[in-house]
Order: sequence, then C-alpha cells, then structure tokens
Amino acid sequence: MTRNEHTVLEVDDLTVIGRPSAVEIISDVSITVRRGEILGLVGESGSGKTTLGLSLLAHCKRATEIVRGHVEVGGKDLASLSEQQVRQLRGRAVAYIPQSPASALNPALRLRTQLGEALHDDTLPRAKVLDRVREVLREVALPDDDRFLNRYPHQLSGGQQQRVAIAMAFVGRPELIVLDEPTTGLDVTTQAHVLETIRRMTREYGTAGVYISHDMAVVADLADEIAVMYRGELVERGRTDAVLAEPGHEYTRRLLSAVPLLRTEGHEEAEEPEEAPLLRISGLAAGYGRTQVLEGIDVSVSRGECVALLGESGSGKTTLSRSVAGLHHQFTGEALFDGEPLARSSYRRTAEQRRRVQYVFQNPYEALNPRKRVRDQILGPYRHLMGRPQDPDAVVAEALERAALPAAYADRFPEQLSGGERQRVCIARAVATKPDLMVCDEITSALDVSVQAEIVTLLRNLQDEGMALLFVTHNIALVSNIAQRVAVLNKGRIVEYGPVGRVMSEPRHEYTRALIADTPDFQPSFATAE
Amino acid sequence: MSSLPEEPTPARPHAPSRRSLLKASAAGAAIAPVLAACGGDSDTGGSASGEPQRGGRLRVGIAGGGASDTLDAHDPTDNVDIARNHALYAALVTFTKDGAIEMDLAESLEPNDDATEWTVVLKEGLTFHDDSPVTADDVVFSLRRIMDEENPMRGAGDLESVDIEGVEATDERTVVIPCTEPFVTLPEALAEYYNCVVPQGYDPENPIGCGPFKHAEFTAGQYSLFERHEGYHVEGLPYVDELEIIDFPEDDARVNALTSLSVDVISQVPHAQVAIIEGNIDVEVMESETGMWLPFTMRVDQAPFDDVRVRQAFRLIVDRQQMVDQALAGYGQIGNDMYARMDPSYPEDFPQREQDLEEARRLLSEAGHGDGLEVELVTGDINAGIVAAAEVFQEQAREAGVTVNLRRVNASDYWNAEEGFPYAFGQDFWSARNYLTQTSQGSVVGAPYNETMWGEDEEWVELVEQARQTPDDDERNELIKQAQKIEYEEGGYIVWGFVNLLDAHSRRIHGLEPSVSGHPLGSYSFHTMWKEQ
Amino acid sequence: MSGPMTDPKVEKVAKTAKRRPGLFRTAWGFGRTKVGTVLAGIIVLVAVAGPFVAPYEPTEFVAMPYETGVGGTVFGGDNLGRDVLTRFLWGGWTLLLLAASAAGIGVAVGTVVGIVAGYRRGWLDDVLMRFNDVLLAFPQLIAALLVMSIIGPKVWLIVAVIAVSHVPRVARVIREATRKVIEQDFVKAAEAIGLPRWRIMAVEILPNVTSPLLVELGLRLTYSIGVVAVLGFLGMGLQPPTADWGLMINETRQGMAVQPWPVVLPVTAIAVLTIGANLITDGLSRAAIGIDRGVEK
Amino acid sequence: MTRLIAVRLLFGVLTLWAVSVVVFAATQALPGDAAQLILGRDATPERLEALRDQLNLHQPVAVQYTQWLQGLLQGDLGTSFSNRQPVSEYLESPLGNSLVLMGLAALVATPVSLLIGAFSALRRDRGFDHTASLGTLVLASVPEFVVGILLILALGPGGANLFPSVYSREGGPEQWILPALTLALAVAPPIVRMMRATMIEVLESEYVQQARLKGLDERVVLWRHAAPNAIGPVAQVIALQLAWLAGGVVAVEFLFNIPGIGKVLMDGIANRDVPLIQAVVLLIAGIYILVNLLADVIGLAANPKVRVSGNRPSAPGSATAKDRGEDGAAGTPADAPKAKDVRR
Repeated sequence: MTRNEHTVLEVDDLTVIGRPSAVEIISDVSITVRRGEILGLVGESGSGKTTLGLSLLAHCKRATEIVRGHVEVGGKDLASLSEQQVRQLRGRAVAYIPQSPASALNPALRLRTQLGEALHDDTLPRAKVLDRVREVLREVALPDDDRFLNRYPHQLSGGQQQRVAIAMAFVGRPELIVLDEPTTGLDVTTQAHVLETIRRMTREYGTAGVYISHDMAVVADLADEIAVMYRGELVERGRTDAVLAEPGHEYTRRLLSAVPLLRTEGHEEAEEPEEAPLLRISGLAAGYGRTQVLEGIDVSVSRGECVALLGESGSGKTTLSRSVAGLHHQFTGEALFDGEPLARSSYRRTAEQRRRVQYVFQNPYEALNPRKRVRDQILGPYRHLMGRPQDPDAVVAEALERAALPAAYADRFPEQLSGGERQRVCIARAVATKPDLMVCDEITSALDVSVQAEIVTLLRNLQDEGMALLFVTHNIALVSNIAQRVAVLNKGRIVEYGPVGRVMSEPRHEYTRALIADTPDFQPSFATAE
Repeated sequence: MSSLPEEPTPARPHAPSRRSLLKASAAGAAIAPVLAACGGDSDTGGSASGEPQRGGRLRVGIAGGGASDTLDAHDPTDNVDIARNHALYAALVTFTKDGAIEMDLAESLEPNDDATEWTVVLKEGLTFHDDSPVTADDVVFSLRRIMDEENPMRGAGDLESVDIEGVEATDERTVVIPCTEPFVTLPEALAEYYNCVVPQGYDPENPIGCGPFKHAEFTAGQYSLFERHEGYHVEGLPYVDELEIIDFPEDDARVNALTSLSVDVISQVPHAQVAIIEGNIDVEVMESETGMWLPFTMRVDQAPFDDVRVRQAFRLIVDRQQMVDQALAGYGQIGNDMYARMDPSYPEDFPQREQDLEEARRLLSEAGHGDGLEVELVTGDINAGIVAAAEVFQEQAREAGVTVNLRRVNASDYWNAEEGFPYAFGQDFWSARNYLTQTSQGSVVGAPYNETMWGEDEEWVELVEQARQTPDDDERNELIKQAQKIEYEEGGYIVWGFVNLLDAHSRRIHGLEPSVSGHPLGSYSFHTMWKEQ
Repeated sequence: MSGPMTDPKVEKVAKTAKRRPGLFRTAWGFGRTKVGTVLAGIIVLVAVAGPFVAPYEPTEFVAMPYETGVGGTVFGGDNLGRDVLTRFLWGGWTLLLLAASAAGIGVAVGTVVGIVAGYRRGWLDDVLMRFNDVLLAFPQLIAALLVMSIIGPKVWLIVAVIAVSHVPRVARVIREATRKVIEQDFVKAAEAIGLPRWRIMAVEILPNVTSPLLVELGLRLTYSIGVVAVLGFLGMGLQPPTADWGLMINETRQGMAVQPWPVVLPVTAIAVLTIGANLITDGLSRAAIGIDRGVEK
Repeated sequence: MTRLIAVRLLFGVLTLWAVSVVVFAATQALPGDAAQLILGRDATPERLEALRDQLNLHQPVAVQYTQWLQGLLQGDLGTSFSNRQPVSEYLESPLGNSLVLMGLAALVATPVSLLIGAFSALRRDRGFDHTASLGTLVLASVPEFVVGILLILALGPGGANLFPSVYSREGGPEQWILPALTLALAVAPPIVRMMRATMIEVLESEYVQQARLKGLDERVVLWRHAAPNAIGPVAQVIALQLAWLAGGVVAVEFLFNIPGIGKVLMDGIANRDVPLIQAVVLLIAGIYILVNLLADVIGLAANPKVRVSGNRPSAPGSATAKDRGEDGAAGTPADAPKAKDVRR
C-alpha cells in the first residue's frame, strides 16, 4: 500500500508479545487508514484485535509489550516516541473509544471534568474548553447544559454513556480514532444511532477510524475497508465490497457464512398451530416486587415447533422464559403444559413436568458446576428426575452425541472446554432427560458468531427430532432463520405475534419495523451466489 | 501482673503481736539473712553513719492505693492508708520494732488484779496538729467513735469486751476503762494503729491527729503530702521536714521509681525484682522477718480431714525448706505448725516437724487411703506466695501419692460463702498476733474466720479460757503452751513458714530498721528516718 | 473483554489443556507457602514432641525462682524454680489443641450459617446477619474476657468463646462467596429440575466455596492462636500449674529483666507459629484469588 | 443518602441495645449477688440485707435491667464495688489515658501505612512491594502483646534500655513510646494491605486506562482519577482499625501497666467489680460500633452513586471483595480489610 498525504495511520510489522511467556499476541500486523475512512477490524475473541487497537495508541496492557514494527500516526511513530511525547499525541492525534463506557468513565468525576480534561491543553482558558465541550456534546446529540455537565456517569443511560465516550474522543479533534466494539451491549436501535453518529462525526471531522468488532454485519455496514484478524495475525485485508464479494481467506469465508442473515422473505407458510399446543400461556403477568415487567402475555408452543421470543434487554423476555421454567415465581395467569397447569415454583411441579420442560441458560461459563465432570453434570438431573440408569455411560454418550460432542468429553471438567463446547454440554444435560420442550435463553449471545452458527444448526436438528423450542433472543436475524413463529416483546407486552414469514415480510407494529430497519443489512454477494 | 498489690488484702485486720526482747535478739541473730546484713542492719541503724541530719523531703513509694483511699484515723483499709495513718496519728501505746508493747501517748496503762478494769494516764503536754492539747476526753471520744454502735470502726472487734458505756475521764489525763470480762490483751488492742487518738469532734475531712506529721495535701489513689509536726511528743523527731507518700499499685513501676531515684524508699519489693535492686549501687534492700504466716487450712469436721491421721500425714508431706525456697524465693523462715511466732509463749521446744513421706503414707493407709487420696485445694491470689505455695504443695503431695487439684478462686471472692468458704482444704494468710488474740480471731468456736472449724476440743477450750483470765504472764504462758501442744498435734493448720518482708531504699536514707509487725518499712516509722543531704 | 490480554495460542492451549492445578498445588507454588509450612512445622513439632523429650517433670523444682545458669538446666528456673526448658516443651500442645479446635468449630458453624444465609436469603438471612452484627459488636478479646471473668476460666469455655467469636466473621465471608456462586446459572439449573435445597447447598454450593473456606480456616487458626495466647497472658486462660506458653509469659514476665528465658522462648514460639500459619494462609488466599479469577497469579 | 445513614444509625443503636442486654444478662450469671461481692469477707447477714435493699436486688431481673438501662441513659454507670465510687467518674482519667494511647497509635500508623501502601501499589511486584507485603504479613500475624514484649526486650530495660517498659504517674512522655509503637504496628498492616490492594484495583481499572489513553499527565491520572475511587474502602479500613484499637488496648495496657480502660477492665475482672466490667465492655463495644458506623458512612459518602442518587452502594466493597483473601490474611486484628465484615 503506497503511503500518501492522505494516509493518517500506517502500521508496519507490528508485533506485541506477552510477558513472561513471550508468546506473540499479534504478529507482524501491517495496516494503513486514509483520512475520513473507516477500517473495520474483524475478529473473534482472542484474535488479538483489542491488543492491536490499544497499540495504535502505543498503550500496552500489563505484562505485554511492543517488540517490533512501528505505528505512524500523522507521520509520527508512536512506537519510538517517549512516554511524554506519546502523551502529547494521545487525545489530539489519536483517540480511543472504549468497549464499555460504563466502566471506562470514571464513576467519581462529573462529565464536565472528564470531557474537559480530554482536551488537556493548558494554554486554553477554561471558558474556551467548556465551549468546545458543549459543541461536541451537541454534535453527538446530547444536552449541553450545565445540569447535564454536572452529572455523574451512573446517571446516564447506556446509549448516552457511549455518546459521551464518543464526544470525549472527538473533543481533541484527533486525526485517528480507535473504536473498540463500541456498540456491544447496546440494543439494535441504540446501536444504529451510535453507528450513525460515528459515521457522521468521522465524515465531518475527516477523521480516520479503526472500528474493532466481532460483528461482520456491523462492519460491512460501516467500514470502507475490512481487515480480518485470526489468532493474532492479519489474514485478509481489502475494500469492504471486495472482501464481501470474494473473501480470499478460508477463515473470512467461514466468518461470513456464519453470520445469520436477516431473511425478510422466502419463509414457507407456517401451518396453523393445532388446537392442543404443548405449552399454552394465557394472560400471564409477572413482576419483581412492586414493578410489573410482563403483562397480558399469550403465547403457545406446539410439538416440534420453534417459537421465538424476540425482545431487547429489559423487554421481559428472560422473565417470561424463567416463569415457564418455574424459576420466576411472581407471576399470575395461566400456564398449561400438555393440558396440565404448571405450578409457579419448579419445586411444586411434578417430576414428570420438570423432566419434560428443560432450560438452557445464556452464559455457558456459568451454567456448569466447575467442580463436576461433564458426566456428572449430565447424570445429576437424570438421576434426580428419572432414577438410576442401568447403563449411565450409555446415557451420557447418547446425550453428548445428540449435542454433537464426542463421548470422550464425559470425563472433562468445564474449565477444559471452550465456550461452544460448554454450551453443547448444557444442551446435552437438557436433552439427556428426553424433554418435549426446551427453553433456550439467549443461548448464543455469549458465543462467537462461528460457534453461534453451529449451535443453531444443532437446535434445528433437535427440532427435527420433534423437540419443541421456546427460543429467547434479541437477534432478529437469528429469529428469521430458526423460528416458525415469533412473539415480539416490547416493554413487557407482546406487540406482534405471528408466523415468522408474515412478521418479517409485513411487520404490523412500528416497533417491529424499527427493529428490522435498524438491523444492519448485509448481503455478502458470495453467500447469495451459493 | 496480678492486679492485687503484694500486700495483705485490706479486707482483713492484721495486728502485730508482742514478743520478748530476749527472743527478738535471739531470732535476729539466728537468721540474720545475707540481705539484712548488707542492707537492713548495717547502716540503717543510723548510728553507723553518724549524726542524723535534719530537713528535706522524704519521698516514699507504697504498694497499693486506689480511689478508695481514706485518711480516716479509725478506718484505714489499704496499705497506703495504713502508711498515712502511721504518719498522722498516734495511739496510747505502740509496738516496738520487735513486737513488745511500749507507752506512746500514755504514761501508764495498768490493769486491776483480774484485768477487768484498766487505767490510762496520758503523758503531759501532748498536742494535736492544731496545737490544741490532748486530753482524757479526747481519748474517751476516740474510743466511743471506734465502738460506735451505728458505725463500728475496725477496732471495735478487738475491744469487744470493753464496757464502752462505763469508760470515763476521771481527770484531765486519766481514763478508766472497765471491761465486761477479764481482758488481758487490752494493751495489744490499744496498740493497734487504727485505735489511735483523735480530738473531740474529729472530722476525717480535716484529719487532725497527734502523729509525727500533719496533713498538707491528699489525692486519693495518687499521693499525699505531710509536714513535720513541730509539737510531736517524742523529742527531736521527726527528722525530715516533709513527707510525700505516693501510691504505687504496680510492682515494676514502684521498683523503677526507686532505681531511678524518683523516690527514696519503697515498700514491698517482689522477689523477682530483688536482683534488679541489688544490681543498683544507689539503692539497697531491707529484709525484715515477720510473724506473718501463710497456712494451709484443713477443716477438722470434714472428710477426709476429720481424721486426725490425715491431717498429721499432710503436715508430714510438707518439705518446709522447699516451700520457703520455691514459694518465697527463700525470703522467709520455716514454720513448725504453730502461729504466734513472736509470742513469749511460742513453743521453741516443740520438735521441728520435717517431711516424712514414709510416715505420711503409713498414716494415710491407716486412715484408709492406702490406694491414694485425691483432694481439692482451694487457692487464690489473696497474698504474695499463696498460689505459689499451693503449687509447691501439689508437687510435694504427688510424691506422697496424694493428688491435689487446685481450684483457683478470684481473690475478692475467696472468703465468699458462695465459693464454699470455709473450704475443706484451703489457704489463708495472717499477720503476727499473739496466741490468744489469734485464737479469738481464728480458732475458737464462733471466731470470725474459724476456717479449720477447730475449737471443739474441750481440753483445749478450757485451757484457752483460763489463760484469758490469767493476768500473770508466766502462769498464762504455761496454760497457753499446753493448749498449743494440743493444737500442734491435732489442729487444722499447716504452718509451713513465716514471710520476710522486703523493702528497699536509697543509700542516702538512714534510720530505717526492720520490724516484726508485718508492716513494711519498720511499721512505717517515717519519723525515725533521715536523709543524707 | 476476556482475561488480561487473551493470548490466542495460550488460550487455545487452555481450552484442551489438562485441568488447572488445585488450590494446594497452586499455593505450594508460592515460596512463602513453603517457608510458612517450615516455620509452623518446626513449632508444631516442638509442641507435639516436646513432652517426650523434656528433661524434667513440668512441675518439678530444679532451681531457685528466676535462677539462671543452674547445673542441669539449659535456661534456668521460672518463677517457682521449675525448669524453663521443660515447661516450654510442655507448654505448646495445649495452645495448639485449643486454637485448632476453636478454629475448626468456628469455621464449621460459620460456613453452615454463611451458606444458609447466603442461599436462603429473606428473613432467615436477615435474622442470621442481625445476630452476626450483635456478635461482631464485641471485639473478640473483650467478648472472651467478659465471659471468662464471669464463668471463670475453663478449657471448654475458652474454645467455645473463641469459636463463637469466629462464627459471624466466617459466616460473612462464606455468605459473600455463596452469593457469588448462586448468581451463577448452574444453581438455577439445579433448582429448575427441583433438586432439594439442602442438596443444592451441599453438592452445588459447598464445593464452590472451598477456596475462601480454606483461607478462612487458616486465618481463624492464626487468630485463635493469638487469642488463646493473649488469654493465657492475661491470666484468663489455662490455670497454674499447667505449662502453657501464654501462662508462662504471664507468670514470669515480672522477672524478665533478671531471667528473660521463660518469656523469650514462648514469645518467640508464638510469633514463629503465627507467622508460619499466616504465610500458609496468604499462599492459599493468593492461590484462591488466582483460581477465582480464572488466572494464575 | 441521609436515609441510608439514618437506617444505619438506627441499626447501630439497636445493636448497642442488644449488647447492653447481653452484658447485663452475662453479669447476672455471677455466683452470689452484688451485695455478696461488695461486702466480700466482712459480709454479715444484716449488712447483706441492707445492701440488697439499697441495690434493689429484690426486684425481678427485668426491673433491675430497666433501672440499670435508665441509669446508663443518664450516664450513670452504677457504683464500683471495689471503691464505692461512681463508675462514670472513676473511668474519666483511664478513658483519657486510653484515648491518648489510641490517638498516638493512629497518628503514627495511618499516614505511614497509607504511604507504604500506595508506594507498593505503584512499585507493584518490585523489591519494595515484596518487602512491604512480607513485613505487613509478619506483623499482622503476631499477637500485639508478643510484639510489645519483643519491643521491650529489644528497646526496653531488658535490652537497649532506650525507653521505660512500665508506666508510672511520675514518668515522662517517653513512656508512651513503646505502647504506642506496639499498637501502631498492630493496626498498620491491614491499612497498608488495603491501600495497596485498592490502588492496584483502581490503577488497573478501565477508567484509569481511559484516562491514560486520553493522554493525561500521570499525576493527574493518579490524583484526579485514581485517588478519589480509592478513598472509600481505605477510609473504611482505617476506621475499622481505629475501632479495633478500642479492644486492642487491653492487652497492651496490661503489658505496659498503663492505667487506661483496658487496665481498669482487667482490675475489674480481678476484683469481680461488675459495674466496672459492664461499663468498660459497653464503652468499648460502643466505640467499636460507633466507629464501624463511621466507616459505613464514609463508605457511602465516598461513592457518588449513593451520594447523588440514594441507591444502594455496590462499588466500595469491590476492591475488598476481590483481594479479600489476600487482605484477610493481613487483617489479623479486627479482620479489618474485610470492610464487609461490619458493612451490611
């Protein structure tokens, strides 16, 4: 790549190693970004993308260090400068927008201070600094009055916090800005707005941006160029459309194909649900103490059917699924399973009911007892619900096999498994008791996209074997790919409920429309080509 | 350190006893201890180091003291009170260093033939601190105050047989004291510091007396200051102009104060600290033999001690020298199961009892304890050496096949019936009294502290009764000896030894002499001390 | 973001790697743990083997009180002239025994209370914690002294009082730990299949609070040693003529200037013992932190 | 905020009350009644009766308690048995002495340990840090009276003979040095540990990283961004240590013969002086609770989440929560670093 006056960032053969192991965390990475353009840096957890991002500001976390290569921002090589000089450039030449502003904003300082100091230019009079701060706040569509400036971070919503972080980055009019997954943890609507802001700001300021993300969809939507990182190395680099059209590297290919596509048409008509569904919930209302989180919920799941509960954080979808599982007791209304009413507490349900309704949790890292072997994780519930098996090994083997895991895994401890494998074990634990209904609570959200895709396929197979699924998620794209029917939850109410095909093609409720619109649309040409 | 200061607990009265000059010298010679030799006697007599010098302030550190300190002439409790009492007040008669009685305010004190009436004649020209004369009426007032029904003072017990109503002043200097029964021990009673003479209308708030020093300042639990009483009736005394008495409940603090010479004299040096003082050339230790004894008490009416053989066996178990060595670090004399050591009647001729485990075991098995005996010994930190003695005895008993279990009772509860006092097997401490006074305190039926329940023995009781009514010394002593013989063989006490008091003083202080009274600093004879300027 | 810089290769290894070494193995990795074990070991040895090698009887008189340099004695005599060395050798095991049992009981009870309170929440939790706070309002030593002064120094009482004074402190820690554990979904999973509460506490929770538990045990042991010793030193612990380190100090410190040994020996022993115990505890806790955070050191 | 504090305050009072009940109940278990104890050896039936009436020991326990409590509330702690003096008066000067001692200890310990703690945090895993952490660990393990005796042996009459080892009324200020030093050494370690732990926690936090990425001067990062977030937990531990002092003085005063409340307590115990024991225990418990309360309030105040909008605190504990074990090991005296111990 030829360097010209437009180039803001140029990284050559950058290598960062970890101490004391001395293993390379990122190896010989070279990238360049031009003024006003955004480079999308894609990779899954552990790909070293964050390390790279930080080293662009010549910052190394504890026990890591840059050993090779240089990082030129606006022609100055940060890697070779002194602490003092680097400090001068930070905030002015290059700024950083953190992953979770919640923890990156100082809880003890008012916004006024935190924004003001970002300029760290002692020559400016306070008034001037303040004006600048207000200006930026307006640009990121935040109030600029004193009341707001006097707030503490915890008094802002997640979206606001992220905007503040963005504002903080732009105060110093940097030439380069590094964004580390700035939208994770935000719901699609907010994410859309934040992305919009970022796009606008970079354009207006003519700032170059490096956007680090695991979400191919977002990157495809935002970036002019894409760089794919895998195991600390840069495996592919190119203009966005080019990469999407024909990904050069196998890994990129996998990544792309793994991304769930939002299918708005082409769903086969879901046949009308039979009259005696497996699970029928009617007029359900639930809450915590005095606060109501769910009202007038009517959902039903038929045998072998997958019903999706779609909603953003705080929509009450988890509360609903937990009520079904008997983990949340504060609900009123009727919940019939196979015609039998379900007691509120799992402890008051019959063993049979508990066997037939199984629950899979969101975070596989917390859903397994770290002190038990996989084998016992699976056998525990089995024994409790179905009594001693005559051949335990067979039970374990079968369960694992249905979860697409080798039987050898039976003797492992959770800490010896990857996230995906853990989630499979959770599923194995659930299917071991041969349930009729499986409640899946955001079971893919904690996993990398590639793994996510595998889990989804696994679920499809289970469903084909006749298992009914209550699939809870915030990801509409996923819904469009797995579910037959979908219930869209918003602020504790079902705003839309119907066959996926219909909901996706002609959403009736504007909330649903908004969701569909805000979801970054993404059509890798090669994918469609297949 | 044990929060009890190293002195007899104030709870109980202790009176010294009288004793013939003869024996004093004898005993003194017999066991002139190394320390006494280098410290006590040599140059403290005063004579050795030339003429006494006058003036200066004598600073004294006394063990004990507390918020309850008082200056009341007739109600001193704590050690420091006793010290102050000796400074402020004087009594009709008093004890000499070796325990004999000598006239003090009184010119004479005479009984009638059967000792049922005593006549006191005061010296001439006695004055109180406020220069008012000391009159017979003051004496009567004092006695009445002591024996007041409403609020009996400490002396009341000793003077029980005095017919207080009948007491009267026959003239300026003469008082007649009628008694309800023959009362040969009246002089001893009157010699007690707490039976001293105060002016009519005496008020403890304004402590007027006729002792060698008069009150200047006083802060309870801390210190007190006194000035020379010009009108003191002993010519030329006291030597020093000012006397400062400082409370030192803490042993280490007291010793430090002396070694750093921030005081001139301290009372009661704990054994552990003697070496420190000896190591310091500016100060020296004065050791005083006393008649104070720390007996083991066996209840003659309770098993297993209701069997005289067991009592005898226990007396034979004790290795007295070891007791003195380990429990008193050698600062004491061995005893012979008989108290009132300073009494003229003290049975020097009784054979000294030695440890004899064979005999002990024999007696025990005779008494049916052949296969070992287990007893509980109740002890408590009621006086220095008590607990130690118990531990030593426990060890010695082990060799005789007797298992002794110690039960340690909180000092202030030791005489509490709730704890089981009087105990089947316990301990106690008594300061020097003569035999008769002591028996009335501890050995006759109905005595306030008859902890051995001794005194049922008709023969013994008979003898003691007779003795009480015999004014003639020699006759009386003969009777007493017979009584002692009985108690020596069958009594409930194990008197294994007598305590030596250890005081210490700067080498610049003279005129300090050991006293047998059991009170430190030669019975707090501040008036005879003088300071090398 | 996951862990302090996720080194891909390392992580890859970690995924299929054999199991991470357990608490003890990790703890043993720290030098201080080894040192601590040696120090504590020495004293324990003295305390346990001492009585068998002691030259005299602990109550035998071999010298004059506070006499030093006596033939046949190494460190001279104590306040009664008993052999200092002998009493030192005899005086340790009582201390160890009392401290150990006090710590053991205290931690056991505290753990139960902590887990129950942490898991059952609600009024039970409140009641237990309120009660805790009352207990906590007494400094350990003061509580002990109060009871001792009233009922009198008895061995079982010493153990009981110290144990009780441990309970609330242990309970708090374990409760916190329990809270952390039950936030995790595997507990909910157990509830979802209706596993009995007590089994959840025993099977799902208890194994996951072992690290803080062990740390507490070590900690409480150290404290117990301290308190037992202090009680002895204040004369409120074991009673004469027992040979006990704390009591030895109490009995003989008056002669310290003349005969320091009966003070120096037990004091040193107690110091070394507590330091050793605490070093081990520290090793354990460092290991525990590592394990809890899912990273070594 | 104020509501939270009010609640805590109320709770503190309740605890104190509970303590008073315990103390009273405990002293009821004494063998023999107060009258017996007061008169001790010269107790005659008549005098006993008289005194019992005077002390209204004939009333039922409940009544006695209420009367006793009323007394307490009016600052009347009863009359000492051993010296028939009002306890409240009697305690004045000892309390003074103890406060002097505690004050000295705190004055020495706090600043020094804060500095050491902060410094080892900045020099993390370097020589100084290791030495400091080992030193604190050692000090934290050893019971305070042992430290005291060792100091005496080293600096007292036994050894270098620099300072006196026993208090006496005549003595000069130098006699406070050893006891104060002993206490200081006892309270310091947890503070050091906590300071270090918290500082590290904060310095590793994302907002400090962000501050650095903003290009702020290191001093600004330290003082504006790190320090404010460290105050809370550390201040709590300091307060807790001071609370511990209330009980910690006992052994030290006993060792150095300082006539403070601790010494009074021991004497009270020796003489079975019930009112005295009650008073001192209550006093100490009172101080203890009060300072814990203070620690609590500090913890709240230091957390803007609470200060601004009265919602429950979550932050302050965190530093403690994480390094619990590590600090726990250091926290011998009052389990101090586990601020949670006394926080609810």
